[in-house]
Amino acid sequence: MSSPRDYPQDRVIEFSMPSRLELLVVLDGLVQSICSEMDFEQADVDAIANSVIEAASNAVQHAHEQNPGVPVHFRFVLGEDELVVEVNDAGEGFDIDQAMALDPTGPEGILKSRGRGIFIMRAMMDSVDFDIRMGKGTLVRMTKSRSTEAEAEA
Amino acid sequence: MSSPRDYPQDRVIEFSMPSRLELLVVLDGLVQSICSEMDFEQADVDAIANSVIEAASNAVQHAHEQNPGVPVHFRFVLGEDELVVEVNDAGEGFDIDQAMALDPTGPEGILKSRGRGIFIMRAMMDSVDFDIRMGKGTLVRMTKSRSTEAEAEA
Amino acid sequence: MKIKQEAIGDVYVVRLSGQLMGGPDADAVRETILSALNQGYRNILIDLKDVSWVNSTGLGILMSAHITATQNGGKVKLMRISSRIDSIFMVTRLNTVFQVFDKEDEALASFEGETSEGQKS
Amino acid sequence: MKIKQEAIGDVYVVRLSGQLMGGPDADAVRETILSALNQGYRNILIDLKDVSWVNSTGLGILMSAHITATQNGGKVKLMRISSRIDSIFMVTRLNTVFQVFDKEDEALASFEGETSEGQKS
Ligand SMILES: Nc1ncnc2c1ncn2[C@@H]1O[C@H](COP(=O)(O)OP(=O)(O)O)[C@@H](O)[C@H]1O
Ligand SMILES: Nc1ncnc2c1ncn2[C@@H]1O[C@H](COP(=O)(O)OP(=O)(O)O)[C@@H](O)[C@H]1O
Repeated sequence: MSSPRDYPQDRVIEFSMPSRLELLVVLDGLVQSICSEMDFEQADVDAIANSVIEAASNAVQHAHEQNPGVPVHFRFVLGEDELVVEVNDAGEGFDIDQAMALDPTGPEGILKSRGRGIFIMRAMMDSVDFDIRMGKGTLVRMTKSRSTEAEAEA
Repeated sequence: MSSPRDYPQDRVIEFSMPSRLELLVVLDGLVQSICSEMDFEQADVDAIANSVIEAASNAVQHAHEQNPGVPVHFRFVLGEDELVVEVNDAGEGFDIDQAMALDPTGPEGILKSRGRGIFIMRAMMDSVDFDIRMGKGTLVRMTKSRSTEAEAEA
Repeated sequence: MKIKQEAIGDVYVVRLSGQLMGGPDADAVRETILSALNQGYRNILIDLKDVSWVNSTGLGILMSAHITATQNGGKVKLMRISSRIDSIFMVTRLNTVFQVFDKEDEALASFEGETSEGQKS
Repeated sequence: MKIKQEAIGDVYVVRLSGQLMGGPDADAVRETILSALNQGYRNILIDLKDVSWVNSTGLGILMSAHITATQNGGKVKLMRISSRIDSIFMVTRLNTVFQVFDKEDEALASFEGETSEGQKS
């Protein structure tokens, strides 16, 4: 679990978008640009983009139920060797233990059509923390450091 | 001249970045993504990206003197057939008439190494308005509508 | 996302483009698969060449297609996935569920001899 | 932005990549041009193939290069600009200042017969 943090303003990019699935492609373009400016390897770029898209999909679909009037907020902290991404929604929050109870790669989980989002983030990023304030929204904070080898096989 | 406006929240993308020239490439990637999501023609995409980069360059270089601790704010309003872009800085403001006094395509202006930014925005966008609050920053509002033919030759 | 479909021999090829990420996409893919099954096709090949990325909801759509086809005696295979999609398949182990081919001719050929119980009606 | 340079016959070719947008870029390009002129080159060809975009400050850098070269009896030509850069050249009329070539061999050939007063020292 994590709590809000202060980052040096001169390294922070902020972004917000309406809760519309078709705008995830705009978010993806932004993430690609940030990662390429930071010289991440392509495998890492894919991992980061996939993970940010998962967190954003959850905010749009689960937290905001695709209500386009409610924005999803993002912060990208462009560190020397590390990217921090925060995805902030204004939903009701959820039970993270329950959400992660079923392994989506196990014999039962693999046949489900849902339940892979958080698993993907955790597999692809170096760290993923959830700050869930019940009734007040969720903050997902993910980090990926540049030196790390691609963890696609992890 | 123009004043702050309210736009429907479900069509507004917000973005802010530190005043660092090397981040203009991230901004460019975002603009490309927004324009392609909106199905602008390539000539229009170029015109919009060039113009947003000019407004942002002015904010970073003139308004904030490349102080990375001061962010530049952007709003993109994705209309049905039109994109509105607002670029907001926290600089001292400037004399727009003086800034536009010399035609950069005339015999004297063309030899200068500066003075083309605002001219480019005005040539490439459908409309460009400046809301200059002396001592409190500048808001540049630009629009481009999708139906318009590429105005590269304008 | 856009869907195009085409029968090549007894293989029903479904070509997707854009991003596969839920919303109306789910219904559209599901209906395409059902329509292929109703027409009697048992061999379904989904072409992901023009899909730049999928999210977990998109994976769910593919998984549903697999289950729907299997329940009706059919089979869904995939072809031409990007390295980005490949990485998400590895992580989620969907690479153990789907056969994935790099080339269309190999994918089409792979169905031969598998059609015994699911022949075109 | 990155700069590479190379002499091809009596043409000094300056290859830029990245974005041309001021800051330290201005000094770097200026020094490259001055160094070419000091070495006696009068024919300077700037290759923009790998420059995705320029802003007005970048145009100013090119304009300064033009002026510095002209003052020293030299000439700056450009080659391989993207359609995005071309559009900004049209709007600002810099297309009337610079000769721009699509192909390197045409650009190189264009300097022939122009070297009378600016021969390599
Ligand atoms: N930001 C969020 N707000 C509310 N609920 C969420 C959020 N993120 C995840 N959840 C809940 O956790 C569950 C598991 O999420 P996830 O692993 O991404 O898989 P999926 O989205 O496919 O269900 C979701 O079904 C949802 O109930
Ligand atoms: N956002 C701004 N804040 C302060 N001054 C500005 C801003 N935008 C433009 N200016 C002033 O207007 C002048 C002309 O701007 P422009 O046409 O973009 O050309 P250039 O940036 O090359 O000088 C600048 O030199 C600067 O003095």
